[in-house]
Amino acid sequence: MEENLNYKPKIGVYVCHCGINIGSVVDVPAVVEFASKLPGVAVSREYTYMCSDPGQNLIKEDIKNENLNRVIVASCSPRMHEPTFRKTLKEAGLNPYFLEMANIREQVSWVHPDRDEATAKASKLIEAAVAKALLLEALEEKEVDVIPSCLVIGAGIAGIQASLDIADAGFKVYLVEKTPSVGGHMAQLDKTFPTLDCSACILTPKMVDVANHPNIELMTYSQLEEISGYVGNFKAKIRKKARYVDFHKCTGCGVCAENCRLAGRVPNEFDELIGMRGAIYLPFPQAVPAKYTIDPKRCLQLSKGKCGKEGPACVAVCGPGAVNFEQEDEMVEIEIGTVIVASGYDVFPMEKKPEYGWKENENVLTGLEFERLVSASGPTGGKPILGRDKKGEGGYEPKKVAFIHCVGSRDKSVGNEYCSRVCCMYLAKQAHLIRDKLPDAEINVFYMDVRAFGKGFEEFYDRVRREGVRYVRGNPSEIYKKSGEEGDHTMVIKVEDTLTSTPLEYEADLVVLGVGLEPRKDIREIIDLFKLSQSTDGFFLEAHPKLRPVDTASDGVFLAGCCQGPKDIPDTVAQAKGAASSALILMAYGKVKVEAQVSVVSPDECRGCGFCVEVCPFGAIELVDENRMGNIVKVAFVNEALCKGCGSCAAACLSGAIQPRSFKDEQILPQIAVLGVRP
Amino acid sequence: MGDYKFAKDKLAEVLSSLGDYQVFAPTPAGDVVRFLEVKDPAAVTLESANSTVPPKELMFPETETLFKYRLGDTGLDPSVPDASARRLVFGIRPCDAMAYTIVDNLFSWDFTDPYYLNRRENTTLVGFACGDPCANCFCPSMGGAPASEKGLDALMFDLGDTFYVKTLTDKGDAFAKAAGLDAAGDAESKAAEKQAEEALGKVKRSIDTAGIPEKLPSLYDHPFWEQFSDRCLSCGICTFLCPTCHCFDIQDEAEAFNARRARMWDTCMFAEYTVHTSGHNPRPTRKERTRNRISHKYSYFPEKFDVIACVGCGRCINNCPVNIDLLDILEKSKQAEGKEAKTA
Amino acid sequence: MSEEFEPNIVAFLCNWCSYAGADLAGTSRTQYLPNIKIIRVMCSGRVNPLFLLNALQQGADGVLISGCHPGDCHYLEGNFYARRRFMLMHKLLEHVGVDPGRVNMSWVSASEGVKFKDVIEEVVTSVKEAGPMDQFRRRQLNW
Amino acid sequence: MVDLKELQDKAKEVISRDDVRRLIGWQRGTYGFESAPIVVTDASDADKLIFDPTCVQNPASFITLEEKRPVPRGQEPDTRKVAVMVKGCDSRAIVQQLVEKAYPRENMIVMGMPCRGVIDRRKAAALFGDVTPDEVKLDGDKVVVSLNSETKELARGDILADKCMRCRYPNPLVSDELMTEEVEKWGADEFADVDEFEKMSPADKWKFWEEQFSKCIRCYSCRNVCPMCYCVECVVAKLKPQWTRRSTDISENAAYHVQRAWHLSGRCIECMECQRVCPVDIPIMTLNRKMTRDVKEMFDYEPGVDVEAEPLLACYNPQDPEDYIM
Repeated sequence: MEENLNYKPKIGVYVCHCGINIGSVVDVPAVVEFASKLPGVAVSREYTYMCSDPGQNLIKEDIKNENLNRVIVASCSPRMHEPTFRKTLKEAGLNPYFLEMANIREQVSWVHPDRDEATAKASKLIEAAVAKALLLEALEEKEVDVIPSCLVIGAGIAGIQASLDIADAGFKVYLVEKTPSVGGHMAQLDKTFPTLDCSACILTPKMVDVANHPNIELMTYSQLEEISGYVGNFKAKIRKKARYVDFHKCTGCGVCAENCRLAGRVPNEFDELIGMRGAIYLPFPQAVPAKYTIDPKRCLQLSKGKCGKEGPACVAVCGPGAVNFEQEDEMVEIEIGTVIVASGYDVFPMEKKPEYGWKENENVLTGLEFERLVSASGPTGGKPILGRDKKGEGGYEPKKVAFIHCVGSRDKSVGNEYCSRVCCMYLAKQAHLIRDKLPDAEINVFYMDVRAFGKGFEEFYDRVRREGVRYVRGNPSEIYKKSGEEGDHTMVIKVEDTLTSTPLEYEADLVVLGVGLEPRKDIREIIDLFKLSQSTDGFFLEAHPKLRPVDTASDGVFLAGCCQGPKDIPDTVAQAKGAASSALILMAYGKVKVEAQVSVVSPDECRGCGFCVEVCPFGAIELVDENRMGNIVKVAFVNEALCKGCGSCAAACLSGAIQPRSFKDEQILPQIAVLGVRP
Repeated sequence: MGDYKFAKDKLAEVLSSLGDYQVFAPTPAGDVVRFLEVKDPAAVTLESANSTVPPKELMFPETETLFKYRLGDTGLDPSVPDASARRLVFGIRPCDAMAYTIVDNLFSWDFTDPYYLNRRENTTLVGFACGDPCANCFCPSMGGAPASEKGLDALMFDLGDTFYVKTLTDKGDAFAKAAGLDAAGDAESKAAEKQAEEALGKVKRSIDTAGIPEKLPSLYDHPFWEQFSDRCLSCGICTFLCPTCHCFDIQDEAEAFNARRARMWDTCMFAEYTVHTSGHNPRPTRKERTRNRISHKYSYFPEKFDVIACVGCGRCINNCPVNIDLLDILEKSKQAEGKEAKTA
Repeated sequence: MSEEFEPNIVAFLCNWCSYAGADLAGTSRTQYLPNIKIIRVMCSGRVNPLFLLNALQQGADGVLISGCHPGDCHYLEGNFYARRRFMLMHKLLEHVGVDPGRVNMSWVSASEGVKFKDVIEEVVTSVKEAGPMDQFRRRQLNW
Repeated sequence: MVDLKELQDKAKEVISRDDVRRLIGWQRGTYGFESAPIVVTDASDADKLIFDPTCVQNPASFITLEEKRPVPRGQEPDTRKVAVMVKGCDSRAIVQQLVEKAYPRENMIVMGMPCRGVIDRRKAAALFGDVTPDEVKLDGDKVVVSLNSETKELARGDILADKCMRCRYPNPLVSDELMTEEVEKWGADEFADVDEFEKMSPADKWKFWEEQFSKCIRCYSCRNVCPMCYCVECVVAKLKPQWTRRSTDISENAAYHVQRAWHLSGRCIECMECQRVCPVDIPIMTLNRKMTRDVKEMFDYEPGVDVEAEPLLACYNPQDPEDYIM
């Protein structure tokens, strides 16, 4: 501030020829001459390339020799070279924010061919720049420390990978997972395309690593409830839900589950509800941590307050006495510098597509249900057996299997215009698995297009086709039971073959739906916590679709995995590593620059109405007490680390008490005054 | 100095005959009456009791340019806008004419103000006596009268179908000559005196100002101001519409790099009026401002120029939207218990 | 007027979309009329509607505010606030007799260099039709 | 009809409370058809309070007009409550002031005055001239004016303010206690006046406003009386930067009035005080009413009716209209 109050402005104006880009249209010497006469202008020069080293040195020399305190560069767009010339000023010992640029290339020489018009406009723009420069202020570029720890939300493969990378780099990680075990959707999968390696085999080691890593604090069955602060300095509140099992006493032996009165009577979420568990349970054998959890909604003791005559069997049988019905949720507060959101996806809810009869028809499965069906750790031990009774006995093997593409993807009627990117390949893989397990089965795949774009995808698709899997182009309009008769599981699939455009009917006793990926139903929770925004498909919006794919509009918060959009495992891992490195950059450097052109409040003029607080998209403004000559009044206060300098607050403020630096009313009005005057 | 008259229906003629004057007369502008330059004599009205905005604006405009200059240049062009035009104010009420004589003190005091004084010099004032004063008039208490001649060059009376004009100065005679008025006789002057007599009787309100100028300073911190200032809007109505209020602000106004220095009405009722550069305001609340307005008119001004800066036109009372009544304040000030005098 | 009236228009462009759009018009050598003079702000949400009024007072014949398309704001919401403000200011100025053609607003993204040109053409035409703006023009210096 | 005695006793009781600092109401004016606002700080003054159709001023204005005096070191600021009597229209100002966090609700004691209309001093002057009535009261559908021992009956529309004829909120929207029983709502507002005005061409509109704005002497009474205008420093008074110049000419006057109307868009609660106080009769509400109508139409928003509402220009709806946007 003082800097520009204490002495008279001495302005240097530098007009760039930009080779011939400007010079060939604008009469540069005339402009230089014009500028030299403007009030406050001490030096006015031209040069072929201001951005070149000699050009910049010209400015530096003048700053030193002529004691310039304002610099105007009339050249290309400030979006191009503002940083360059800011640096120039800085190197010459002048505050970089004493720079103002006049865009006489993009806005003049490149768009106005007439020499006189172009020259006149260039002069005007420079005059306006001078008018503003007279009121420029020195700004301070602040840095805040970054707390060297990261909060990772979601322990699917994305969250796991990001956590491991950060932890391996030597930084603290808090990995928060909603469900009782890490692993996410990948843990549910049987094999992975196109390489067919077993999902569990490659994932489980990583799951164990996150649990044991000294730098990772794993919080399963936990949920983020509050987040405040800003890049480098977040505060988070996490709710550790009560497991009703003492985490440290539980050995994971599983006797409790065997003896649970509801053993095998509670549908298991991990098995997509086609498998069963008890009220006290481990979601799946390889679950990490291998600690049991009581489902409070189903447990008789917790929901009904009574479990059999002799009381809860689990308590009785648990050697270490880990079961504890008195346990309560625990709130944990942590401080972190960075956040990675890896909250994952939901599969398309079949309720939205009743015509495929998934609800009423046990022979119609979603892709994920099928994964559990054929998974070695699944309810059938990996055998594709349908129609087993409650005890899990009996059943039959399907003879005709149908796979259907694009269920809930590329489908405006259900509001999902996007392609889910994984269905084509997982269906091909699943078709292969069936062929593998049931060599004689008839397999038909119904598709719109097959998008085999990834490494080894096309080859795999080709291989599956050669294995005797028939691909029929067309997506079924309807699926229904052939006859109501007991024991007849045959279904009829009505479809139009769009290659021959003939209506056809296929039979199948197992239909697998290639359900697409959707944003999680609870995505709102995270949006509200972080003020993240969504792209039109409902997934999280990245800061830039090309150049900042893992960043968000909130500094220090990064995205990984399917919460940002459908991805297969390699892409997810890649993005997780990207997010990890973005977070690491902040933590490794240990400091982060905060925007210098932020809003500033003059408390004496503020009436405390809070309009600015309401419009600030970053929650950077709050009302605080101010002692005004002994009276306590509320006035706005800007958290400079959160402010991005958009200036919406200034336009909302009735008295102009809050102003964005470098774009204050008093700096813009002079520009208007100059540009308003008709030439 | 002579007696003249002209028929009422000749008003337009008379006005148009004043070709070598720049003539100003009460004219309805929208729904308020104001002294405007006469473009169409038919538009002039002598019906209204008095103009909403006092004719002080003819000598001391709301806004006037002092000089022009260019930013960056050192030399400036001190061209004072020409005020030499020969002007005539037609139908000014005696109170407003008397107001000029009061304000003259200020503008010819330590510094003689060419802008104001030139205009005064070159202006002829043709007054118009009040037939029936309005509810809040109290000119007699201020040493005026519905037919006071103070400060006037001529005074008109409305005698039904004719106007009787009594000239009081050479300027007045010059006007009579220019307007080609007929001579009037005793009948008219008698009628005029009678009317003046009656009008005086019709004035409803009054105040005995004796002792007030001396007492006000002793009420400097007195709470009685608050019963008025608590409802004051701190707006400029009372002062801007007052024929004797003369405060002004001076501001520089620039367009790109061309600028002028201008002076415009200002008022001690505005909060920002006394704000120092430091941000300190010696008159932080409406109490101090209300006190200042009254004290200035009734104490500080007379202390300096030996005349109260009020003519009893009643405008401040008529137009105050929260019914702050000058006379009420003065009466209350008399009753209030004063402490030993302080000065502003 | 003897020679054709060339309106003077002040434009307020947000840094991230519209100003970038103008830059694109430049880099792709899309010629447009020079009547427009651009003031860069970080967000259309920064533009105080009183800027318009001030521009008209300073002698501008028309104004243009341009920002990111709704939903694309670099600062998430700025252009939504701007939209409300300028819908109202537009109506208010119209009510005091300012030709509606003088007050213009547009959404121009960083990729819409051509749209930017079209907007300029349109604005210049509508302001030309409205004629010189003398209603609010400051006159203090003309005597 | 209010029982004055009751009202004054109630006021006495309120102002006598230890936690009450001042009480704002109306008292008999010294002349004309308008009462004078009064700020009662001492129970003995409570007898001056009145309520009748001359009580036109909006007491809510005087809440925000009161300056916070500097508090001498060592002393505590006086944070006791302020009691204020409000008509229906006045109460909307309280609501809006609360929306804009002017003060905490608990600092206020709102005494509700259901109201059936107040006098328009200009209409009265046109009818009766420059006089002071003995009494003005509402009797059914008539306004009864007693003037030097004669009484005259008038239709309400002939002498009541226009705002009263279209009043939709005769009963206070916020109050701690109603001083009389609620009255029946009679008015409706179709904004016919706005529609009518909009029929004019831009040129004619400007011709109209040019004349009106030229009259303005910039006394700022319209701003100062407005219960919504209580910025510490108003933009029109600002010098750094100077938005509006102090010079009075059509350019600055017009700018002032547009700024004023703009700053009140979505905030004006239509007490019409601005127009009432104008010494040169500028129809200021013609601007405010336009804003009020458009705000209602475009954003389905009405200021000063809901304490919980977000300020109009501090919120948005993704579906907001944008018809003129290219």
